[in-house]
Amino acid sequence: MSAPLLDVRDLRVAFGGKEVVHGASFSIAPGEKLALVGESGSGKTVTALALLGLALNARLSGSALLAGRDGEPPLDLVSAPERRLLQIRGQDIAMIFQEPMTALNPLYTVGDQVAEVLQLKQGLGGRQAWDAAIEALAATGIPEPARRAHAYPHQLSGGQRQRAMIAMALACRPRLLLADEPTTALDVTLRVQILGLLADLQRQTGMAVLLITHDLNLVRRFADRVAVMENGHLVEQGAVDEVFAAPRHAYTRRLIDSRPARDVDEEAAGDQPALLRASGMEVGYSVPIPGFRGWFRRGEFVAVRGADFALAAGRTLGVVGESGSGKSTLALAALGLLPHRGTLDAAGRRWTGSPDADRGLRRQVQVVFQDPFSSLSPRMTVEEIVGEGLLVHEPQLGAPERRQRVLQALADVGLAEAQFPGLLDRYPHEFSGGQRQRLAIARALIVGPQLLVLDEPTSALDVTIQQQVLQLLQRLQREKGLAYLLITHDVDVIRAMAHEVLVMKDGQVLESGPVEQVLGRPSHAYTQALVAAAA
Amino acid sequence: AHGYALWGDMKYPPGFAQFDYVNPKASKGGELRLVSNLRVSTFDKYNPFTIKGSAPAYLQALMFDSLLAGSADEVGAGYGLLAEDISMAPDGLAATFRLRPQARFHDGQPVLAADVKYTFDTLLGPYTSPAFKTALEDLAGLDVLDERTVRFRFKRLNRELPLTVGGMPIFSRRWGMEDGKPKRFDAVVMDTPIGSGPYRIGPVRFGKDITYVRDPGYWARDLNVRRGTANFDRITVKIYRDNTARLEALKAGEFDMMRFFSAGDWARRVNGRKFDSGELVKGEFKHRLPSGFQSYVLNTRNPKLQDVRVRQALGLALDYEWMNRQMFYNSYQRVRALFGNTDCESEGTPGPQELALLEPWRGKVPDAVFGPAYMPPRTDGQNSLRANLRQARDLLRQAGWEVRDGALRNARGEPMVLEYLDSNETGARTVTTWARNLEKLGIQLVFRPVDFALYQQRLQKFEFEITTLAYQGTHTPGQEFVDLFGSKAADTEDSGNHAGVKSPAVDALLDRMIVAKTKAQLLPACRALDRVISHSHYLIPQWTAGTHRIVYNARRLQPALPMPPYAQGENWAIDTWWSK
Amino acid sequence: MPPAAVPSAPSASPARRAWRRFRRNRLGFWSLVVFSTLVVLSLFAEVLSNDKPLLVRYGGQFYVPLVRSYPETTFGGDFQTETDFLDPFIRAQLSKDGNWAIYPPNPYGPKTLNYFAREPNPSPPTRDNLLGTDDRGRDMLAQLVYGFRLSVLFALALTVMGVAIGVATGAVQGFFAGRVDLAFQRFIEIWDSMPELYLLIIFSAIFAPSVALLLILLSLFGWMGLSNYVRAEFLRNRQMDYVRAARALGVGNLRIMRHHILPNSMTPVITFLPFRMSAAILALTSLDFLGLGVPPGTPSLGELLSQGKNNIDAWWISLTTFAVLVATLLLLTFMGDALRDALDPRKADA
Amino acid sequence: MPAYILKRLLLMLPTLLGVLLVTFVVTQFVPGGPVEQYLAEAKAGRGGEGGAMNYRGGQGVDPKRIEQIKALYGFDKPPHERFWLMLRQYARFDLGRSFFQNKDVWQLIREKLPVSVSLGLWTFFISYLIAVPLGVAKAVRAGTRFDLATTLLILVGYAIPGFVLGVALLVVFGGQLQWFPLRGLTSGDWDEMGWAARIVDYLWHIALPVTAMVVGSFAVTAMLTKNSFLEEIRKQYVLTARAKGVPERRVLWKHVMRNALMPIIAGFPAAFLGAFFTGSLLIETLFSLDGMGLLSYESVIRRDYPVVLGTLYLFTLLGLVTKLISDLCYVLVDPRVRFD
Ligand SMILES: Nc1ncnc2c1ncn2[C@@H]1O[C@H](COP(=O)(O)OP(=O)(O)OP(=O)(O)O)[C@@H](O)[C@H]1O
Ligand SMILES: Nc1ncnc2c1ncn2[C@@H]1O[C@H](COP(=O)(O)OP(=O)(O)OP(=O)(O)O)[C@@H](O)[C@H]1O
Ligand SMILES: [Mg+2]
Ligand SMILES: [Mg+2]
Repeated sequence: MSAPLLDVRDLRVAFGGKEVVHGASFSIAPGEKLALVGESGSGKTVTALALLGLALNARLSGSALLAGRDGEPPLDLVSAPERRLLQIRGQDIAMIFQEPMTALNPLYTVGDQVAEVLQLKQGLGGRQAWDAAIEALAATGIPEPARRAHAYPHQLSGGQRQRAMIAMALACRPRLLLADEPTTALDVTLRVQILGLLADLQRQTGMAVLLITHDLNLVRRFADRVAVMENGHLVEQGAVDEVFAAPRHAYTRRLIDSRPARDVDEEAAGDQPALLRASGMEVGYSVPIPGFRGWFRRGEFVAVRGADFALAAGRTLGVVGESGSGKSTLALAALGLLPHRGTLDAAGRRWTGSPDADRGLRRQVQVVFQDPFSSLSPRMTVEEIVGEGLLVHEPQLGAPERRQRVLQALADVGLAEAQFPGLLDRYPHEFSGGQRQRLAIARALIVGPQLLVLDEPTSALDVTIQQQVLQLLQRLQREKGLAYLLITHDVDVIRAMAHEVLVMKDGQVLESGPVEQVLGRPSHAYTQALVAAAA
Repeated sequence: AHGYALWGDMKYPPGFAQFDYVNPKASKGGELRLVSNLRVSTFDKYNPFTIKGSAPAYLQALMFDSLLAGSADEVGAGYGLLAEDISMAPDGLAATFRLRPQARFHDGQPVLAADVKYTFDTLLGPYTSPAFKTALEDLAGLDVLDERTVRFRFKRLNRELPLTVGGMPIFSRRWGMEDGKPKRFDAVVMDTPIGSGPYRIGPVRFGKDITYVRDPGYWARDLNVRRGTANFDRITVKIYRDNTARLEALKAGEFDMMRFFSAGDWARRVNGRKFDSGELVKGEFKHRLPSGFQSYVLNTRNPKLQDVRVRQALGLALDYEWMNRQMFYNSYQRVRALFGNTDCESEGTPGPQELALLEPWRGKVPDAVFGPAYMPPRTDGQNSLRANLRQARDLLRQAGWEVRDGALRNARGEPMVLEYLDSNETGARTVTTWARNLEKLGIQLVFRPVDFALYQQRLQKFEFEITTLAYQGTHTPGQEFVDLFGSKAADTEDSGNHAGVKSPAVDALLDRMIVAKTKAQLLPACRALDRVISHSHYLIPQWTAGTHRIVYNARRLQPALPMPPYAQGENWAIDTWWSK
Repeated sequence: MPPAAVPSAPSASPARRAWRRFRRNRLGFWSLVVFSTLVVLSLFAEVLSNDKPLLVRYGGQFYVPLVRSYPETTFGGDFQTETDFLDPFIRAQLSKDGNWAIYPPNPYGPKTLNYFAREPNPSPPTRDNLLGTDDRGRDMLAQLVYGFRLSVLFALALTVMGVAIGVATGAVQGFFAGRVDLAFQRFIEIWDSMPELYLLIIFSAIFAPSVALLLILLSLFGWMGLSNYVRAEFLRNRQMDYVRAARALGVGNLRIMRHHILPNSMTPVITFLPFRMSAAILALTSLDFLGLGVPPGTPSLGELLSQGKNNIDAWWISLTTFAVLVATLLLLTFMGDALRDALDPRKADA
Repeated sequence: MPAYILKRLLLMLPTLLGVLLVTFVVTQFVPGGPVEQYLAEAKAGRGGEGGAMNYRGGQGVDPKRIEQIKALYGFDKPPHERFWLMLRQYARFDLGRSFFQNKDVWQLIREKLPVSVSLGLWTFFISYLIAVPLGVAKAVRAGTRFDLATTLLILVGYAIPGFVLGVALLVVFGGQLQWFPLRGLTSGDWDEMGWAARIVDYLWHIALPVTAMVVGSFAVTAMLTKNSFLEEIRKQYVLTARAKGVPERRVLWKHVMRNALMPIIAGFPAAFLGAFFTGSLLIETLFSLDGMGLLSYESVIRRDYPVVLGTLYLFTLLGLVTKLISDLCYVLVDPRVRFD
């Protein structure tokens, strides 16, 4: 191994007296790919930001020596003055951020934003910088880069935005790239593409990469070495194969074991009546028509066309498909939150659209939304959130009884007062992602539904928590005979949970059937790609 | 004759040289800088006579001559200006004016009878301010007798009318002529007026100031009624919209003279370096203008105010001496009755002629009428406010009002709550003290300010209980008093009888007043009326300023002292002062 | 579940925690302390500044003029109406053999004229009138105390009304959007350009002025700006997942608006609160010239300000009023900041 | 987009109609009107320079004359007919003539514009030019002593009512020290001045009134700027910019600024146009300026209905158009916003 490009020794980061990274030491050689794994909040992002001197208001200690260019003496990033760091940033060390939507300035075109680095760092003139930016965008494989350069972030798809981010980071050919979860926001298929892209670029320029992630699949495919972080401690590091083959630390083991496991009642539905049955269901959004005609009428965008499915008690129907294929739309229609055509029976009834008339049905069909944070009112306490269903459906209950039921429902999902003092009076932001998802589940369960619609219940969670949530769902299904309509784009989750699968694309149901059949022998090209990407 | 006087007693004889109060040797020249005192303090036209728009301050007085010119040291007299001779018909129903042949308009054309006729026709026409029509109500018609002679015919005998027509501004037929045709008078807006006065319009900046320049070839510059007047070469009128700004501008020396109406300003705010150095001088000039009767008017249509004792009690609660001391810096005099500062004022006990008029009404008018003339209650000397209030309390008790449950109530238990109506809130300041004293009697006085238009409307319909009205004084009371105090007017909406006076005695006295042919007939009637009205306490007299308060720049201006007794504030200065 | 992932455990009710967050903002907290002290004090203004003695001993008997009103005859005077205890005559009576009276610290009420002042009105500060008198001869200190009370209470009421109407209308527009919103927007545009002054004049022709009338009239026109802000917030928040979640739970519209969206749409309301309050204080005087302000003679900061303008040489009027106004405004602003912190549960408390 | 604009323009019609109708109806109930004022003048006799009420008796005015006067002001027709006439007139952008001045409403507005524009625009620019950077500085230094001190300062400014400050300035700087003129927009010898002198003279004249108006206007803008800056500064893209090696200054002024000032920038056209037409009655009176504030107040008080309705019509129309422009500006400034 050649002399390290970056040598981090006992790096400590503290915010206002609270230390969040407790003495991390690691090094990266030129051209090396180091993966930094660990669950959410373990300190990965903070470590990366500290290296750039961007951990605002943080107190740093330790050292992080960056080898000098062309024989210059190494520079300690921790103690370097802001002026030096300004030169380093973008030039020697670049960073790709977690969330491509919020990481790009919404008011400037991506071309501008890429060109800005080039102008600042390489002193290019406006015209040249623009051309170079287009080149950089092209290098990331964005189709029609010259045109896309004029696009604002919101006009690009998630994948394209992420590529723009990458183009920006790579524009000045940095020696070290800090890639902070560059793929979480992306589709499985896109994920593979982006990593391929990174690997290619790295091969070409020989830059080192620090890949931050909690997705072990990624690590296995991409990295040379891996470092595991837990609660601000670097608990283990080594070559990828070694660590994965023989994890020494308990935490590493847990991480590796947290692939979703299947543990569901496999008994065939048989003659069970369907709780939810749809045939020829179509759902459309009214959209404005451009031009003169649009003044008087609105057009329709059909997001789901002709879906047929049935779901019986105790079973799970998985819905997969790429982003925008109409999965959530389908779910919303099933919940009676969107008008639809065709027939849809929920527990033998139909939605009427009026809150009062639907109240009985609402009790039987409940939902857990994609993003646990945004689906919980930020200014309501746990008790209010979870207890609201009772207020609506069992208004006769007194306050103490209701509180009892809330506690029970929370206990059901594994949240106990003993563990969290003052649980009932907490606000959603005081919980971790997994706990929030449990809150959402408890809120749905408290009214005693028979059918639960789960719209990507795990996508916002990290692996260990994802596993916990899936286990919880499996347990509840076994114990209460719940039926799930499970929407996801994670094939692993489908494998673990579903009895039947529905594959969607562009609003159309591509194929459907028992899980082994669809995923085992995918007949459609899209499904095949999906399964392959998840392998 | 060379002039006209109400009662025929002119001070100046025919062929007099000049008025006594002017300095014939005053130097001509210099500039007088004034500040506009108009309420609508901008101007958008040069025609002071039409309804729409507003003309600059002083324009009418400086640019237009009239048939007669008044003198400031005598009342009720006018001397020929445009007219060289005036003669009255024996029955007093017509006046004939003969114009001076040398009289010239600004365009050099002679002033002719046709112009006079044109002027009056226009003023009485549909496009001028209704005020002219009101003033000339009794004018029956006007005949052009020859090129320079006009005769005014009157509907009825009105001694003042010759003076009224004689005081009207005269302008040329050619003013507002377009291609030889006269425009509709309301379309004559920015056309420079063709008058015959001493000044013409000079440099103008709209909305800011206007300068009048003296016409060096003014036809009447050596005429006796004009000698020693119009001494300034230029008179500039500046416009300031805000009182504070105006005052500051004065102190900064932006203009040379300003007249003050506010006692507070005069006492507290008119000071500063320029006063200390003697450049600016605060002059108080005592005048003998009729004091008028600014009063709190009690509307006797209101049952609560029908009893004269109640009204008298209300007046007893007004502590004028305190107000004058605490709020007016002792700068006012109490208004005593209707005709202060005039011959019509009643004094002492009624004389035989007055008694003769009053005697038939004994018993129907308050007995005090036959005693000494009305004096408003005082609170200095031996009479304290407490004593006055005690008297008021007794009067109220006699009238059936007693204090019960913290309020003054009548037998039916109705509390005495009165509303004071005003069109702005500034009146509140003075009413507060009165209200405080009334409270001691158990009377609640509610101050109610309303929007000006609404105020007028309520006054017109007599929907008020108490308000303040300022009647201007006059030396020759006449017909208008019938409207103010006559029984018929009391029942006519829109009339001036706000107090609702309905008394046969008053009606009779008014009758005597208007039919009076001589001063000797008029005066007893006026005085008797004065006694009846004031002793009936329809009006609670307020206060009046006996002086003109004028700040002037002593380095630039030379006042023509002493001030004639009937001078009108700044017009005196404009006319007769000169530049140092 | 690693317990360290969970923030330190609070165990207090939401209200208590909000209060704790409020207190964490020291400036805001102390502003609240000072402000409430001032308001409470002003509520007891009658004890602090009044022309009636707190206690009188006369002729061997005790009297409490503050609570009961005694006719002047009680103390040997002439009139059966309430005693004026500033009257030298009464003062003399009360200091005769063994009689005594305890006066409040500032012996003037809101409407008391210092009838026996030596200086003309307005009088500069003297030993009798610590802050001078206004142009009617009323004690400035008393004016300020009572004016502060009226102005603050009025501003509170007006703000509450304005916020209530603004939030309600904004919520309805934002929540139902579409046609409701379209129609309501037009309505607001029309309402906004109503000739307020004329309406006020018409009203003043019908009703006598009173604080309540003023409150209603000003409320009718003071809600539009806020309404637009709340509408925008509602338009944004109604799309949130938590609203959908509540819908899926079968929660009715009203409850969704009240419990889910409203608490998350209060930022503009709170941001503008101090400004609204101070604007309301000034609004008290804005209609005076129409005779529509507070009934004349009622002490209000607004009236004092215009007096100050008219009597610019009487510095004690404008300066003291201005000081009170600035202090009030500062306190309100700091409190508003703290309130914003308090209502944001994401801010760490403790 | 053109379709959207047209739709918005069409929506203005009912609004305008509503505004005019409501106001017209209201004016029918307002006590006092030009005819009444004419009668009052007739009663008072010769007003003129004497000032005080010179009472001449009110024997009543000839009913024929009253009819004449009614016709003069157009009150001889029934209300609905007058309303209809007014609408037809407004449709041609003819705003009618003043009851009390020899001018049509257009001319009045044109005459008042210089003052309103002077006051409005300067106030607008200065308050933005100071308040926005101040807000930014406060945001960057949030919680420091500087932040606190400036908060104090601008709140003190906010608490002084403009008219009180105006009087104080006028007395001290205009009257006592005589550093600034007391009235008007320009000096008397304006016409003889050269260009430079004119500019100096003009600035010298508006210094006091603009100061009086501007001091209170910082607070809201500065606070708003500060808060939205604080909000933006925490966003991820700021971090991205920093990671790119963009210097702090550029981060603030280029990246954060545009986002944070979105609402303010988008509100610009409305505020800017508003600056042309808003007057301040008290400041205008105080400094003897002849602007919109005085015009609208006087026309309301004197019941000059053509002016009231005409300006209302024009300003409502302009207001609606600027609101549309504002919305379109939003689209320009923020590419994410779409209205159609
Ligand atoms: N500016 C800050 N002030 C205080 N604490 C912070 C700050 N930024 C991060 N933290 C804390 O530091 C810890 C590590 O955060 P970090 O963002 O590095 O986690 P992470 O490993 O990147 O998690 P994720 O997978 O969710 O991105 C967390 O507990 C977080 O709350
Ligand atoms: N309110 C709406 N109005 C118009 N079109 C909409 C609306 N909401 C969603 N769509 C469109 O409907 C289609 C299906 O959207 P949907 O949210 O169901 O996708 P999804 O499969 O859930 O995607 P993801 O995996 O990203 O959540 C998309 O093309 C989307 O653009
Ligand atoms: Mg992270
Ligand atoms: Mg979705």
